[in-house]
Amino acid sequence: MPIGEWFNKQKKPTPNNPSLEKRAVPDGVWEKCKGCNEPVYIKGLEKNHKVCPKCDYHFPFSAQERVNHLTDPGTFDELWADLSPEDPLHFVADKAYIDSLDIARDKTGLNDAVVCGTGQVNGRQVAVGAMDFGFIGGSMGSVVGEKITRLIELATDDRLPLIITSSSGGARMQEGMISLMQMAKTSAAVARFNKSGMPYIAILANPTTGGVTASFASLADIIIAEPNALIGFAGPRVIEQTIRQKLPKGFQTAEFNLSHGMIDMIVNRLEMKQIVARLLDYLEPKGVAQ
Amino acid sequence: MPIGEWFNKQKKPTPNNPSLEKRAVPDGVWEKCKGCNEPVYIKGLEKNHKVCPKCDYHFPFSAQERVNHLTDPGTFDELWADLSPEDPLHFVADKAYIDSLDIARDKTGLNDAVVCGTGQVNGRQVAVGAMDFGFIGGSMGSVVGEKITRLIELATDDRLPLIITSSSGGARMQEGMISLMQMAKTSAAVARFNKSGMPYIAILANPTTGGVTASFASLADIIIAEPNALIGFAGPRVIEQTIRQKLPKGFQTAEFNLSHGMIDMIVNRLEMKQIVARLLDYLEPKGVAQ
Amino acid sequence: MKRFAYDFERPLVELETKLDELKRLESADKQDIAFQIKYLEDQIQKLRVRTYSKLTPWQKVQLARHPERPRTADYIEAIFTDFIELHGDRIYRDDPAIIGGFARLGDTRVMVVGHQKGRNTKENVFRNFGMPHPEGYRKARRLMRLANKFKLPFITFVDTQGAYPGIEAEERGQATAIAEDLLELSALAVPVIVAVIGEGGSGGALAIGFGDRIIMLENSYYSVITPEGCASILWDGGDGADRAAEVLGLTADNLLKLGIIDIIVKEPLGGAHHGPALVARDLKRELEKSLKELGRVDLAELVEKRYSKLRNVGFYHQETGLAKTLNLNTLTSE
Amino acid sequence: MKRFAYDFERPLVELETKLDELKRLESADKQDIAFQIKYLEDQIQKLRVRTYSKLTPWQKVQLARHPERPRTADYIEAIFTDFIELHGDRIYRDDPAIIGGFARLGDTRVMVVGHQKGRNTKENVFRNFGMPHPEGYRKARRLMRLANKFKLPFITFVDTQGAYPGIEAEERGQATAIAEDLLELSALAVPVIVAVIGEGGSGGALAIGFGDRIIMLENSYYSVITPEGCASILWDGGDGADRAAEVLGLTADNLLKLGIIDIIVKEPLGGAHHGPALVARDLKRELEKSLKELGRVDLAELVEKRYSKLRNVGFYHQETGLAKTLNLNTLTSE
Ligand SMILES: [Zn+2]
Ligand SMILES: [Zn+2]
Repeated sequence: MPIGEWFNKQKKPTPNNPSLEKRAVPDGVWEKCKGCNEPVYIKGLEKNHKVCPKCDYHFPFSAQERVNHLTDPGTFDELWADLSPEDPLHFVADKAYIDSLDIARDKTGLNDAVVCGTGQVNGRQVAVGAMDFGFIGGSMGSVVGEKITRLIELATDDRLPLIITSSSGGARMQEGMISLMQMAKTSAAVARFNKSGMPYIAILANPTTGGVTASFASLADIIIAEPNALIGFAGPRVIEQTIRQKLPKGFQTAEFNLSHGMIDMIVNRLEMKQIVARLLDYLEPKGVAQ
Repeated sequence: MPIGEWFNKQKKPTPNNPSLEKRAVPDGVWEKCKGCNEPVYIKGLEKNHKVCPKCDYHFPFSAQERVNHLTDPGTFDELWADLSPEDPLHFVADKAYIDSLDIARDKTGLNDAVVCGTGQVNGRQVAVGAMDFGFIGGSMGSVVGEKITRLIELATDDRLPLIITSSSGGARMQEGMISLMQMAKTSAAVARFNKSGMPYIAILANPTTGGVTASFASLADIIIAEPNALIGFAGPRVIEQTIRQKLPKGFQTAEFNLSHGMIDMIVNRLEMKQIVARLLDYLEPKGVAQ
Repeated sequence: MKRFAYDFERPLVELETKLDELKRLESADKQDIAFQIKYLEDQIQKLRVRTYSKLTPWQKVQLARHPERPRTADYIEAIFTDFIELHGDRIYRDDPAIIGGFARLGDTRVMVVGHQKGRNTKENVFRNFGMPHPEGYRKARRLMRLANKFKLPFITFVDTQGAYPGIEAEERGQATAIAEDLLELSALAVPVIVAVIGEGGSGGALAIGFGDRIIMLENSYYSVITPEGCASILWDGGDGADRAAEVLGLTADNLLKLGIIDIIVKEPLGGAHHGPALVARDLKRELEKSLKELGRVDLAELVEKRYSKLRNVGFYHQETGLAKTLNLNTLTSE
Repeated sequence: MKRFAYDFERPLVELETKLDELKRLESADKQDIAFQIKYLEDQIQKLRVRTYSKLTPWQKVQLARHPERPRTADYIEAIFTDFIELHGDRIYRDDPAIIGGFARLGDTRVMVVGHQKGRNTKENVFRNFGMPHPEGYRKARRLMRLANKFKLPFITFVDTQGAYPGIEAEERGQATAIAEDLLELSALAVPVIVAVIGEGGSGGALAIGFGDRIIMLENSYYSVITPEGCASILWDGGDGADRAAEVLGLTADNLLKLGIIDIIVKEPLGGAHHGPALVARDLKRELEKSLKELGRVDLAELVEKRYSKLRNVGFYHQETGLAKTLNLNTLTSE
């Protein structure tokens, strides 16, 4: 009984108010599902943790939604929320980096692409971080690297289990090499964390690619992915351009990564907290055979 | 300049007395080379460390020849030569195990398929072992497992570099599960040796397969193979029977293993001692930056 | 539906089929039928005992391979709770021929790993008949390291004819992968308990097949080489596997005598598939007992003891001057 | 034979060709020819200075990729003695895009690892243009561990456009392989010195591209993304690589100012291929100097210092109440 099958047995959530489903209504009340192309009632979607009740498609979750979803209500304490990016390269292309930052800030209400803090999972204290793809494609610059590193260090020092949900296009181009070095910085923090004997669970959400997959996100004890999430190093477009051929169907999906041995399991968002809690039960260093 | 190329540049040994080469002479003076199908003058062959002067084919080396070849003259002290096999299963098939042992003893002058001891390589003290394919196909039973384990333990305790040349068809069927367990036993000894920080160099000679490849022979810091040596887990015949097709040319050769990442280098027997000595220079734990 | 039967089981199956027919027969003479049934049942019981109580090694090998024999996943389901399967070697592929994950044995959290055969042809193709590729052994090693890191006892189920002997398996380093498992397993600083539940074929079994306790089901086998492999070397052909099974000493009985294994769990007459729940219950009891005993030992000491145990496996003698030293430790100690 | 030249080098090459022709000319008026040669040589010298002394970032990127530029193997040959190449990841394949092995720098025994490009088309196909697959990064990790075990300083040569973006590379875990190198390299308890000799492309370079000292050749580049990749995102097309090179701040100069790298080694006018021996000599001097400095530091302290160095890379500010804390460490310290 692979865990996947076990979940398949679980009840599928039924749509809220199914009779209303196909009615045409103003924008903002319904949203078209990218999985089944059907309109989905937004309030119902919210209640269902943004998982399509018809086809299980996982709508994007913001970082705040993720930490709320994973932690017990009222237990999440955000840390370093006021850490904000600089513009070390004075980067200007079609758009200035500082303008991109302003737009992203307005759009997400965040200062950068990650939310970090502590909270409880079924009563157990953990260090938890979540990336926000809405903030410049969840890219990792100085602030993301710094906050992830601080979170790992906090987990190391306070001996807390570490849980990080990734969703990122990779390193943030606009901070140049400073961004690239965040890969080494966060990985180095994981190397130190590993010595603490505490567990690290990575959750990979759609999409996780580039410098995030190639650093802390792939270095966990247990790696979970959401169904259908795109996970890989190079982006599909880059690969297609390089090899000059179409990519096979299902390439770089969570399922692809599972069969190629890169992740431990695929877990539906509706079951995510439960499986994380069960895993933590196993991973707490209580010592052998009480 | 891969090391292989470097060696190619070295002078090829020229045949001794080339004018005599094709003369028909009585058995025992000439031997037909399996590499080039030409007759080779045996005395010349001996002087050339049993490497065909025409085609570089490596004739089988006995265990004693190997340790003599690797160590400085007069420095090899054999250990546990009197360790002899029992017949725990009272194994009788077409031939009784005890008879096979007698034949092997008479043929090789050894009590079992490995020679172990200490010696010097260019003046450096090492623990050295060599398997003898002539003794029941170099198979690993209790005595081989025990002597290899003792050698590894000696290297651990006395902080000696460890050098083992393998040539074996695998575990010795005639001792049943006791043979199989020698794989675990020798591997466990390597696990402990590894903590000593001393180097282990494995040399794989033709053929090294089965339980020897799948235990201590593959667990070295540096793995060297002789040219063209057959190296693998399953024997070619077993694989052909399983997959019901002919094996590709060059399958399981040393060259195949090199390109598939399983060994560090292929070294001609004539250069073996020199390269081992050079490697030992690097692997002695002297500490950083003099 | 025709039941699967080996040659030596045929007479028994024929009687059982007759009995089934008899029971379905609608006859006037109910008393006569009842008598015949009773008679047949007695006969069957006697024949069953005669068929299964003195199995030859080869017959045991056959039972060990029986298509209905419970597999690793069945025992995991029956013995443990809260199993969470983990996947992948983080290198190349998730090998379905080896499964593993977290599980609870009573209150004790453990890591379970085992060879996994299929229950039918389709599953067997997927599981490669329980014959792992290097990635399976590398997955096992990853789980060993996880177990070690989180101090979870490591429990394995052995059920393979051997590591897969194929071109790709060789290309990807079958030998290296197995050797690295042996090294890793020997040094795990947690209790290691092995249950041989079906086939224990060669290095491919040993890679996850030794530890602080080795338990064998009565009709499983553990061997340096498959009987067929041995026969093809000794008698140059596929025949003679029965004789090979004899000389290889691969039965649980024999291996207990040799000191290679520690515990035998009985099976119902006819094999584990005649009473899977019973076998699972007894196996669970033995696992719990071993776990309890090993749980008392300091972890460093555990590793030392495992090494001594391995260290002592071997039959040889040494003539030093006039004295003759015999190592027969595996027969006497343990 | 026509010399390879980038657009910006063409005028210079044309003059040089003219000079060559002139020199070959058999003329009656030797004095006139000599005068013309002298004149042309002056012109060439002036133009060379003008062409190469104020290179744009994009021109530097082009020089970094110059087909005649010395590669890792060339520097290994020129700088070290007694190189013994080691092969393989012990898992899947020996990746020719990364080479490595033991070598001596003066009297010091070290481990050297680097990306390896080919010198011609055939070699480049074999070396995959210096773009590694996961097995290359896994080979590098094996060599890191060997270096750590035997306490050999770890010296790397960075010269790749990036990790290969292909189907098989993704299948075999390109991201995981790189991540594991980053983790391993960060914790190596030996001195780690990096020399960026050509292209430092993204994560594929970083996997063996950070340490206690980072040295860059003057015309090498080190970038979060290739200029072409950046351009295709920013301006939706392959064009604009020159502008991208500008905004990415990928030159040695700039990275020294940012505190990302530590040392710049000068190149002759026109690039390293105009004087490989000279560049090798200077690079060797810097490697020896770094090694000497790092050799004095206790190994545990070395790892701590490396971590602090990484730890400080980042530009951000934090508003706590009224105070504003700026992290600009990489600009000021180091
Ligand atoms: Zn849908
Ligand atoms: Zn020859």
